[in-house]
Amino acid sequence: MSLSAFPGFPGFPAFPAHGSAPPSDPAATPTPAESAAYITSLGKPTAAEVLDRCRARGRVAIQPRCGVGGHEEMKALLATLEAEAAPDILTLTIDSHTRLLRFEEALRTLNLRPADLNGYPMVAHGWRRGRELNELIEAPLEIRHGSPDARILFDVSVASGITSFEGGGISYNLPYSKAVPLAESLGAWQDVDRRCGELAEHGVVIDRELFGTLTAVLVPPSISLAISVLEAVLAARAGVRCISVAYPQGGHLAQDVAALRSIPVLAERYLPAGVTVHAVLHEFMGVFPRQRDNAEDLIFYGALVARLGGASKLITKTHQEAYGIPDTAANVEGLRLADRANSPLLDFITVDDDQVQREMTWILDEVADLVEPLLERADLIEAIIEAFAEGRLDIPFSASRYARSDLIPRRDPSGAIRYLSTGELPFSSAHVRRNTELLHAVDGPDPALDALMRGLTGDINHFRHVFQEEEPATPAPRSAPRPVSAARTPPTEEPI
Amino acid sequence: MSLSAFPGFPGFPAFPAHGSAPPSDPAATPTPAESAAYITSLGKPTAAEVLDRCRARGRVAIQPRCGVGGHEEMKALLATLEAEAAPDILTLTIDSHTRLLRFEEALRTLNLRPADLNGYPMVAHGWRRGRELNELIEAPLEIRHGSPDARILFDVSVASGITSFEGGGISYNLPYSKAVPLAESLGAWQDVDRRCGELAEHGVVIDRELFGTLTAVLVPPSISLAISVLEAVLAARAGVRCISVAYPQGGHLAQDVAALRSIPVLAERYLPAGVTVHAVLHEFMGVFPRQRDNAEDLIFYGALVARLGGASKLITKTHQEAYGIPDTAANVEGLRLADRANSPLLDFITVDDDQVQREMTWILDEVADLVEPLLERADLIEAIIEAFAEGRLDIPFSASRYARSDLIPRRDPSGAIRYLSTGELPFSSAHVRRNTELLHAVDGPDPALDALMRGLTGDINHFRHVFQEEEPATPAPRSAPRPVSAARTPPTEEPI
Amino acid sequence: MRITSHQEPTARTVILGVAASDSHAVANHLIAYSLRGLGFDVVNLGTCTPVEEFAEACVRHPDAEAVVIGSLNGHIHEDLRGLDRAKQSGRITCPVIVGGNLSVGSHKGGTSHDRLYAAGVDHILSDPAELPGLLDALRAERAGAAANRTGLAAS
Amino acid sequence: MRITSHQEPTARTVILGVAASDSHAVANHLIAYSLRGLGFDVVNLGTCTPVEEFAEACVRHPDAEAVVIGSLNGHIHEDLRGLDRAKQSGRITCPVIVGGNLSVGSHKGGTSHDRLYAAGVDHILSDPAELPGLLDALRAERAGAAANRTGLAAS
Ligand code: B12
Ligand code: B12
Repeated sequence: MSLSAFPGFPGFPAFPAHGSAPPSDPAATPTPAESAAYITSLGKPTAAEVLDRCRARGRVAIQPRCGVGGHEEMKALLATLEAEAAPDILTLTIDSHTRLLRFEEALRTLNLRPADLNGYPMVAHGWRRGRELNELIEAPLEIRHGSPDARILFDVSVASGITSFEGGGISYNLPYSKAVPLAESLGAWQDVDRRCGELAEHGVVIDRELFGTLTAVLVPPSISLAISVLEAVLAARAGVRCISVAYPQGGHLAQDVAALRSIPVLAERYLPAGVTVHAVLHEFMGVFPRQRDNAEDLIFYGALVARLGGASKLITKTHQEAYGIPDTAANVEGLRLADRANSPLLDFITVDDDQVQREMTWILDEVADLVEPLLERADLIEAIIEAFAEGRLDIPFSASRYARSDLIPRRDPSGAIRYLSTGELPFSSAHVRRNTELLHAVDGPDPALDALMRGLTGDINHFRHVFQEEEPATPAPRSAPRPVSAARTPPTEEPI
Repeated sequence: MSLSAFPGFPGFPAFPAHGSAPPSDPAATPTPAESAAYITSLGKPTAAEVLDRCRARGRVAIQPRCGVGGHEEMKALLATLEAEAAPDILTLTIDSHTRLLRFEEALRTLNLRPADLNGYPMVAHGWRRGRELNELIEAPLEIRHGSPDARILFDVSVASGITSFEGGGISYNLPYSKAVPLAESLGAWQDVDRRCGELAEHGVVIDRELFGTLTAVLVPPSISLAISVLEAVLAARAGVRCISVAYPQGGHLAQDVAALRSIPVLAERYLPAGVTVHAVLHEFMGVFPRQRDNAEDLIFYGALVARLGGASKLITKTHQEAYGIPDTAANVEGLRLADRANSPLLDFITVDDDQVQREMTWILDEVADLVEPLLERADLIEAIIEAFAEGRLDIPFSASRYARSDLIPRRDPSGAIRYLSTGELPFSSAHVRRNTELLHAVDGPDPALDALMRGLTGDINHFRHVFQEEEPATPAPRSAPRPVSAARTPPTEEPI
Repeated sequence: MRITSHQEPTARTVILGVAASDSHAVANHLIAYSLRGLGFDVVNLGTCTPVEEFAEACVRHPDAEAVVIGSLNGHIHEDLRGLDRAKQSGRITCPVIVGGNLSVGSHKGGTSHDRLYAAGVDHILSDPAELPGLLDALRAERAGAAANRTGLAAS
Repeated sequence: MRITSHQEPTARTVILGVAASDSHAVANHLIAYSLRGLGFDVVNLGTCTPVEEFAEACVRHPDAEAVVIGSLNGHIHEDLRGLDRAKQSGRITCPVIVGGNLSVGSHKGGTSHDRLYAAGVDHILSDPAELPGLLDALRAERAGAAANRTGLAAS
């Protein structure tokens, strides 16, 4: 398919998107200079400014995930979230066709059944509609997606006046696609980062958030942070001036707080001075409890972890997380609940600083082992590609062929995420030994593969166990799913 | 007016209550034995059982305030609260006509404009409707009211199968009426307590909750607890077997936690062995913040205080507290938010135990000074009446002539409630000196009366200040009140 | 014509109280204090004061400039039943001012104020800080009316 | 007539993958592991697998007992476009089983399943634990059908 088939792109042939066709002549996407001028003219704060302001006030900025297919629906969603929960930053979550450059599929679904899209197909809608969204609300917007190659999406976003853009050449490749070589995604993201540098020269600082969440399930903190450090170094070298390092809540208080508090230390250590770095927490990104009360307990807890870890921003979840993309009411409720952790009445809540300090030392040492050999290399991109190929960098549960997933994470008895197997990761023997010792109590040494899988599954379902939710999936809220099991299996007719 | 004019009372002449008249022949209220048999037959747990169960599980039971005039509306309210927030115990809050035996006014308003009632007029509706409410829901019910003389209400409640009843001869007199002599209210409540004893003999333990909240505004913990101790001793002597001692959150973490943790110590010290005593926290009972976020912060904080103080139960507030009786949705939200403080993920939250210990010592010593001279007396009721007359017992901001309100409370710089003036309270000079010292920083010694009133007003508005809500009252949510100021004042026509 | 003001007693009397079914005391305590601070002679009937008790106080204090009634619990309408009769019968002659929380529920703005005016209330205030201003205005008005009367009689 | 079962290869092949636009990998990793544990030869195509890729795998593995497709992101409908054609053209002949989260949104129970059946899906499961049972049932059914065919031909 050809790009020119889309609104906002040269040669757009009046493809009708849902609702009404984009209102105006679909001439070329504005140049970076034009977009920068538009952004300045808007008179609304950029995401980077909001993050600075929140950090100065000691407030964790609150941001939802939110994206629906139709344009009018997206407008209603944003307006309602702002009216009822006033998040500091708002989001356009992009559908997964668009993420994978399946623009044709995105547009077809948009035209046939927009509610079937799991996000806002930004490229299909085009930058003029993007501006409409942006002008509708007071909060700055971020694009959250998962695109190994986000160049087109980036241009549409910036043209829409959007000042925060998530992703990275590793973190938006390995969890989000199967067969995109790292060289391609890293190259594409270098382009995005360079465009951020260009915009900065025009006076607009784009907040570039790195997706340290990766595959979200049992990601050891040092893996998340090491990959963010590498992406951050690449971004800074390309001219990015504001970097948000996102870390996914793993579920262990001291470890999560330590990971968040490590972010400024790592920034100091590995990044050039002129770059602003913010720590961001993603509320628990793994298997969520199914019962509303339990999900809400976890949402509040996540927000408290962000506060205690000194995060600049929190990305919230909703009590419908286990079921599907949340409705607007659940999203509002999640935001409002999370914001309670910003309460001035909770100043008295503290963490065990010794324990946090110990976790921090471990995390920082492990990150150093992972990134320092690579940062020494002349061509960092080449070094990263090689490292993944050889397992010196790795992630668990990779969606992509380009990571080996040889590392095996497990929870220790206190719930912290450790390495059961470090694969080829270049850890000092002290780290390997410590991890082995911490996990010893879990299954004993060298568990059988079966016990390992059971154990892993238990670890994945950690919070369902904490809340003693019984294993058989409880039905979805309100409208229960109809029984599905082998409904159309024809009865087995045994010949007599 | 005559009592016989009411359903549920002998001779009821078919006075139509709102909705439809009570369905059946309005014969005499059941006897205690009949009521006890009915309660046993219901097969639902009593309030006392729920409290025991929650305490055993380490869960703070959650209970709303809720009461509306119409019977159908009350049914809908209870059913919705149970369906959407599943409180451990539910409430019938009684309207203030009924509280003051103004049964005729209650019935008239019920018939003309039931929504004008600030609670459920239980006596007007009668015990058959009470049973209907009780049978509608799974949670046990408590009657919350404010009646100096609650005997009729008690009989209707027990006949309705309701197993928890709030009040006391001091705590439901002084804050709730102007001219009822203490002898009368204490006598009437002795009757209620004796009826509880009788029911206990029939196998039904009524939870008798004492309203330590008193006038709710700047009540020093030792005053609240001393009065509860006296009421508890009277109740226990009359045969009550389950006593809930309610304490109003004052707003200072260590002081509130200390007050709650003092309750089992006081029970141990002053009550006979066979009596079960539960600590109950009322979420902040003074001037509430007006902005929803701030009100919600306070609601969650209160619930956390209950948990940290080891309370068996929490009475919740809503984000509409500053405006008026909440709508159902706000009530649900308040309950759900408070319940988050029961989260198993918050085990790590602790208080400064040294500070709590210090506050506890002070509270227990002050309570001893207040109650021990009275407990020694042969006639405790007489001793109490005398003490109030002479100011040896006192409450701030009394609604009643029968307390002197000579004591002046103030907040110390940390927000804890202290005694600026102890009036005639029989405190040891050490206590008086400590209070004086703690308050010294507030206004200096002997503030001018003007400064005192300004200071007191500031203390009353404590949480509005904490949240930096500007003084001019912000408009009510959604429907703003129309401007009222001197609307009908005829223009002043100066003669020329 | 300024003579009318000389005819008024120097201590200005105000009758204060909280409505019949209402025991909220705090605002009442504070309002009494601040009016006294301004030199008013406050007859504070306190909480739970029926119309009848206000009327009796008016009869005892014929010089009272106003009856000031607080109501917080939402029951003001039923609690002021009989106010119009007390005024018609001449037992309450001075203006009646009410303030507080004048309906049940969190969503205000219904017909509550109209109903109160219809029931015999003269002025509704939201903030006690407006009280002294209103009392002064009422006094000026009365003085004006008296002046007018005097003037008319003289002309 | 039990001869048909002898004709089946001993290693039972299953083709596994996640739908075209969907990169959720965890359940896929776990399902592959557990089927292998049960002795299946799992051809795991992994995440982001278009229908065309499933069809090619079927052509490469004509003995495959089923194509098992996971979808979590709600895009199963668009992602399976072309499945009916692949079946009609004979490139996918074995039953197609899907499971996961089969629509966008938190309120389930619409027409999603009907649409999937209409699009060429044979079986919808909610729990991966049901997979081995269904695969066995399908095998038995096939054996039965084959037996019937053989029987018919022989008679
Ligand atoms: C981890 C996770 C991610 C990770 C995935 C990392 C990776 N590469 O694997 C990341 C963060 C990258 C991610 C991304 C996205 N995710 Co996601 N994700 C989750 C999460 C939190 C857990 C999924 C998981 O791994 N569970 C563990 C495994 C073992 O269980 P499972 O996947 O739930 O599968 C169970 C059943 O579904 C079933 N099952 C699964 N597959 C199959 C197959 C067969 C044949 C059978 C019989 C059964 C079966 O068995 C499993 C065990 O019970 C869920 C929410 C949740 N459950 O709590 C959301 C969730 C699945 N994600 C969702 C979405 C929408 C996305 C995105 C599209 C982003 C967006 N728009 O919000 C992107 C995907 C981009 C893309 N191209 O697909 C939605 C799906 C919404 C819907 N259907 O309405 C969910 C439900 C979250 C939500 N509430 O919005 N996600
Ligand atoms: C403390 C309190 C109590 C204490 C009162 C102790 C006592 N004896 O004084 C206790 C716990 C006993 C209590 C009981 C009840 N209360 Co109460 N109480 C409060 C609370 C928390 C604070 C009131 C207070 O003292 N404020 C401090 C003073 C200085 O301010 P204020 O009273 O709000 O008054 C301000 C204005 O209204 C105005 N104002 C007040 N009076 C006057 C008079 C004039 C002339 C003017 C001009 C202005 C004016 O000026 C003040 C300063 O701005 C309020 C909620 C809130 N505001 O946060 C509820 C509240 C007033 N109570 C309420 C109710 C309903 C009751 C009960 C009827 C119980 C029930 N059904 O829920 C009973 C009353 C029983 C009875 N017979 O009246 C409701 C009123 C609801 C409504 N109108 O819709 C409120 C709003 C709570 C709520 N959201 O439900 N209460």
